[in-house]
Amino acid sequence: MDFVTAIQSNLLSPAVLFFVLGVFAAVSKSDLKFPEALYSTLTIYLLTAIGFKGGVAINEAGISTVWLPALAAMTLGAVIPLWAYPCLRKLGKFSISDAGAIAAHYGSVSAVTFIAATNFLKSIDQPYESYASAFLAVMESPAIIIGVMLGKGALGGKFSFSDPGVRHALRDAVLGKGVLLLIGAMIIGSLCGKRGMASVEGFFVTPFQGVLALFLLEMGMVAGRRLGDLKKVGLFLLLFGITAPVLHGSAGVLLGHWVGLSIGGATLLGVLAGSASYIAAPAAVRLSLPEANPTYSLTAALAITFPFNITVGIPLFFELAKYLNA
Amino acid sequence: MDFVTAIQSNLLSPAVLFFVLGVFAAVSKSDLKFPEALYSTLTIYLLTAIGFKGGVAINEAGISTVWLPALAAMTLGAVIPLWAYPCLRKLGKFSISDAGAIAAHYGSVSAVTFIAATNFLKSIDQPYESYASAFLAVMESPAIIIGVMLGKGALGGKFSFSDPGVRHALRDAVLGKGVLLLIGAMIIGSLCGKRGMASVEGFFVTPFQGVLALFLLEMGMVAGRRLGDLKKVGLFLLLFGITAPVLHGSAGVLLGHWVGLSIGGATLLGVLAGSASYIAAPAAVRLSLPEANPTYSLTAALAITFPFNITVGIPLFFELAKYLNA
Amino acid sequence: MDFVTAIQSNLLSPAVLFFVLGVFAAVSKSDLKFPEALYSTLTIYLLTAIGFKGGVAINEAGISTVWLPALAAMTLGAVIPLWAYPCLRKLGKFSISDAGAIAAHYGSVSAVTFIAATNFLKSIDQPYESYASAFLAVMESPAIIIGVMLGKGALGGKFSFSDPGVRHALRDAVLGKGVLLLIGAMIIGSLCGKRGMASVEGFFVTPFQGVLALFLLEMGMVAGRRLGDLKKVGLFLLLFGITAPVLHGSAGVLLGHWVGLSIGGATLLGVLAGSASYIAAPAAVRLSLPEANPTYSLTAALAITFPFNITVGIPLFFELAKYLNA
Amino acid sequence: MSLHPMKLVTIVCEAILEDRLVELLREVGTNGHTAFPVHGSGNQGNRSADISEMANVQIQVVVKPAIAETLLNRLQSELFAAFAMVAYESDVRVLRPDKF
Amino acid sequence: MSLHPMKLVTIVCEAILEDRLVELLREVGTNGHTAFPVHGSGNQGNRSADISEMANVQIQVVVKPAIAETLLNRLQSELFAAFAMVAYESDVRVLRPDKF
Amino acid sequence: MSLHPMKLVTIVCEAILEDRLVELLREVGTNGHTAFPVHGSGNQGNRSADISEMANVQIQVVVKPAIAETLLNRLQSELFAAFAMVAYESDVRVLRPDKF
Ligand SMILES: Nc1ncnc2c1ncn2[C@@H]1O[C@H](COP(=O)(O)O)[C@@H](O)[C@H]1O
Ligand SMILES: Nc1ncnc2c1ncn2[C@@H]1O[C@H](COP(=O)(O)O)[C@@H](O)[C@H]1O
Ligand SMILES: Nc1ncnc2c1ncn2[C@@H]1O[C@H](COP(=O)(O)O)[C@@H](O)[C@H]1O
Ligand code: NA
Ligand code: NA
Ligand code: NA
Repeated sequence: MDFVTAIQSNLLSPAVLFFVLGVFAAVSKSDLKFPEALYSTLTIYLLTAIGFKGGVAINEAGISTVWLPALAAMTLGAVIPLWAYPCLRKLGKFSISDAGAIAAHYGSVSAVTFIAATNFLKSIDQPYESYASAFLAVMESPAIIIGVMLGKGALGGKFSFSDPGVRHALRDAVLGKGVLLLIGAMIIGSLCGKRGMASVEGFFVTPFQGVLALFLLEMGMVAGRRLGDLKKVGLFLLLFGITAPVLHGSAGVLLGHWVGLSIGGATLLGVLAGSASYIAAPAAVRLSLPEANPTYSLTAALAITFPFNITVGIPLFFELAKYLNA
Repeated sequence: MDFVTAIQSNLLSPAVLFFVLGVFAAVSKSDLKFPEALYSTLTIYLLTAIGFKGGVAINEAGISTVWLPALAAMTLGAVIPLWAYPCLRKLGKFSISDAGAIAAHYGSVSAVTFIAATNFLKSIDQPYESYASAFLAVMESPAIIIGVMLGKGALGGKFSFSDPGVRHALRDAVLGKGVLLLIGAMIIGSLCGKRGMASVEGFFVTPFQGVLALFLLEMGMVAGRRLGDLKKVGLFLLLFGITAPVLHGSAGVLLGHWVGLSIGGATLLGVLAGSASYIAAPAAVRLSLPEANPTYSLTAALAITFPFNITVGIPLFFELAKYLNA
Repeated sequence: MDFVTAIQSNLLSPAVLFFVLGVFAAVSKSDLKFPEALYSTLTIYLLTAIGFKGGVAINEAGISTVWLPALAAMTLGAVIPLWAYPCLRKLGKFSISDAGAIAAHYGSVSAVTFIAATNFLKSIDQPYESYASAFLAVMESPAIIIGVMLGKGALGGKFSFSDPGVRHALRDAVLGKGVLLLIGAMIIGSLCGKRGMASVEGFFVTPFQGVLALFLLEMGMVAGRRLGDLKKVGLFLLLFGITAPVLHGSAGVLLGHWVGLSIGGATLLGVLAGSASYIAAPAAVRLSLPEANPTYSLTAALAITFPFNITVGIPLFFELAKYLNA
Repeated sequence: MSLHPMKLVTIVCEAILEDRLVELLREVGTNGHTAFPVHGSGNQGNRSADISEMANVQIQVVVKPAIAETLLNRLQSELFAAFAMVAYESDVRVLRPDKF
Repeated sequence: MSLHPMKLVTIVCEAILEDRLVELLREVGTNGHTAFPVHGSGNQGNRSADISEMANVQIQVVVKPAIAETLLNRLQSELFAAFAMVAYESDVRVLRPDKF
Repeated sequence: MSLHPMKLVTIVCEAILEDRLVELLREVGTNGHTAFPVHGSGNQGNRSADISEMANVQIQVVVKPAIAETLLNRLQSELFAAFAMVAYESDVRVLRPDKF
């Protein structure tokens, strides 16, 4: 299967097509609207399910298999903001806090993009390390902490750990709902193992892919409503929103290949690195870097990088992983 | 199985019994209440699931099989308001806009009644054309457009396409959430086919009938709360609410038989013709014909015709279809 | 399997671990929050599912098998407030209305504790009378009525059935959402039987245990947020919140054994007797005994007795039932 | 355009009281009301609305001045003691005075 | 601190009107608005918000006095007759008068 | 019945600020508050509440006049610059002045 076929197979999945329908609904100003409670519920469900499944997989694989690639993933997440920040400052002319905020979003990860990638792999029968959601879990926080430190002026020496904004970011990066659900459910899954999975499979596994399709319908509307903001963010951020996932994602695939992940696993690490957070990061960053304009980071993450990854990024990283393995 | 057995088997289904429980909860003023977000969520789920399944069925059956009965269905939906309007004006003494509004509701269709009918057929192992939800999709809009045109005074020559109310109705009839979800999911289903269905079956098919039961519990409460409005709508509308489904439904069964549908398919076309819309039509009509009193159309559709169809109408149209086929 | 193993197996179930995660989320002040609509939805789902399954089981077992243990259960629920009230008055020094309110909560039952117990039994492959949810249904109301009568001063002769508060309690005890859903779904289940169950199994059974896990995550947060109120309720109520379930639960197990229930069934009757209501009772009691401080009963039921039963109580009653049967 | 003075009475209380309050409103002669799902805190502690038993409702009603007084008095005598609630009155102006 | 007088216009109407009202607000020159999901009752009966067709929305907007008048007049002439709604005006004070 | 004048302070802001605002309210000496889930629009654009990051909250608090002033001043100096928000004050009358 070459790149075109991969893209095609990805584009014709229910998940991606429902995303497109959502964008259409928003752009055509249909009165379709998901209640906010449904959005929260779907988020809670997806994070819990993916965390739990990952925990069960860790229980099966053993921590000795998981720790090295997980550490690599974590390091990658921490490094991305360190290079993205100067690039956003110098080339993008962003303020210190805006650059820190955007860097935090792009170093952190998007759970939904990750889930869409696992669906893609499943649909083409490509195996992957099922403990890969552990990478997702450990990549959420470090980038947020580092991005906020940069946005507070760490490079100019203005930064201090006693700053309430920084302490807030630390707290949120560890106790924010995204991280808490993922890590919490993962620990639960690894404690329960297969036996626990058997009892809750009918909820956390059976309907999972369909729920994702419904969620992507909503994400399509959310992204579609922000298309108007593309004008406000400027050409540089538009380019950044597409270049960053390609660069970060390729780095992720390479690193994954290097630490010995399978084609599927390296694809997933690429997808994680290439994705930008829109659940954990926005909440943590907003209160820690209030001077940063949330329109920049949210529009780039939601209206540019997310659609790019969902449609083109995932098959792209998969092809790269295949190529490296050949 | 004769009519009495059919009714009995229908009345003893979880769906209908939960509807009755809902009516009881409303009438007895229990504090049971569904959050509005749950009502919206269930609506979104049911429309998406039925659309998607229909699309997959169209993909299987081929458009060449579907187009003729779909066209027949659409025509029927467009014709119903044309006869209902004068009847409501002359016999019911309704104002121009009220008559147009009610005609729009009865020409359009109720997705939930349709779903309940498919459940009934499934429960008695009666096969039906599984692409029948395409009829549902194409019957929603035409009647709304024609009903609004009539309600704007089209027969008196007062009507014009540049009227903002009419343009609004056209928009809503095509982009309203009901139509958008149904048609959108149907296109997605027909693009994905069986392969896509396999991945989302655990969400769109497995729990479907149970979700319908829960939804009918809520619909029972919604209908029950409007029983008090029966006094306000007058005797004529009470009679209309029962006569119209019988007439329209019989016409639908006949037409279905005539264009070559199976017993199950003709039953479903009858159910669609006999049903009155309470999702697509109210929203579109309210803004397009603001002078029309929504109590009339909503009470008739929700508190009279819907319960009638759910309990008696469905088995009635089934018996008629069987009789025609014998 | 001895007591320690039973506790262990219970503590390592997804349901209990998610409860612990919820407590942690609340105590650590994470921003994780379930929308209220989700809480209501989960409640409605669990009550409906458990009622429906119970009804199907009654249909299978026949009313002649069910009536005796159900009557025993009901009697037990009515008797508990009669002894708890004087104990709360004399030893706890509570006001008449506070004592009545707390007694009503502890005589009534917690559906979620019951469901968690059935999950526990299922996970250790212990059979139980599947019509046991009938006990749940009949135990909700009597205690509420008697508790409110006591709280209105029945022992001092001040009580009268024409008191609006009492009439309200009677109404709520019979038509409150908890009772209505349970009894309603049970009647529906017993009318539909196996055939009806087949159609809705994918919704009411397949995902059930996973939904419970999610609900217990929320209940953990709800309980965790009330931990701060423990200071306000005083030492006596703390002790009562642990002693009462042990005493009532043991009485329930004994009674269950005595009327011929299996080990599993006796465990469930014990769990019901030992549990305290936090859905039916609070709503009914608040309007009927407005002078009673809801902090007392809600904190005791939610923050003490519920966690105790979920973790220790269930395996404890199971061991007792096993011991009696040996 | 001529605007007519009216009173706006605002009541925040436990959600469980909603039906009873609406009845009381009708008894004192109001023609309508608006209800908001809210949460909050007060003397009786946090009402976080995480479960429906801990939810609040705010009810607002535009009334003629005389009715506002009756309403507040009845709240004071019948409900203030036993339930978590606050109530206050303010001045508003409407276009259609006979509607209220 | 100096506070500047403004008008607060409150509109309660059928939720389906929300988009149209927000458009109207923009036409009369307001800079923002706040919308509340509400339910209630009035001359056109109960609006219990059990289904979205029966939900209400309350819209509040802080405006300069002149705009308040224009806004209420337009509501009166364009919407009062056909839709379930009430509207009223009251006095508020703000810190940043040029924001409104 | 005697009614006592109080101030009602209304704050509309990003929902994410809710906890921080409630803390601030406590610091300036208020005894309670009421919070509404809302959406809206303003100078910082549409806040449509489609995702929780874009939701608003309205907080209302009945306070003694002196506290209203302190509260508004602190909002002005600490929060107005960095967050999407509006705040205003109005007059209300209550029955139990010592409650606030
Ligand atoms: N000062 C206040 N300002 C605004 N709302 C309040 C105030 N005090 C109490 N409330 C609201 O009224 C409810 C009941 O108040 P309380 O009876 O003092 O507990 C609270 O949960 C709040 O929603
Ligand atoms: N007197 C009133 N006070 C407060 N809200 C009202 C009042 N009358 C009506 N409303 C609100 O306005 C909506 C429409 O009112 P109406 O047009 O009278 O049916 C109602 O559903 C209520 O939400
Ligand atoms: N003129 C106004 N009237 C009522 N609410 C407003 C107004 N302007 C802004 N708001 C509310 O305050 C929020 C923040 O406003 P802003 O800081 O101007 O973006 C908006 O999202 C609205 O909910
Ligand atoms: Na990333
Ligand atoms: Na029809
Ligand atoms: Na009990």
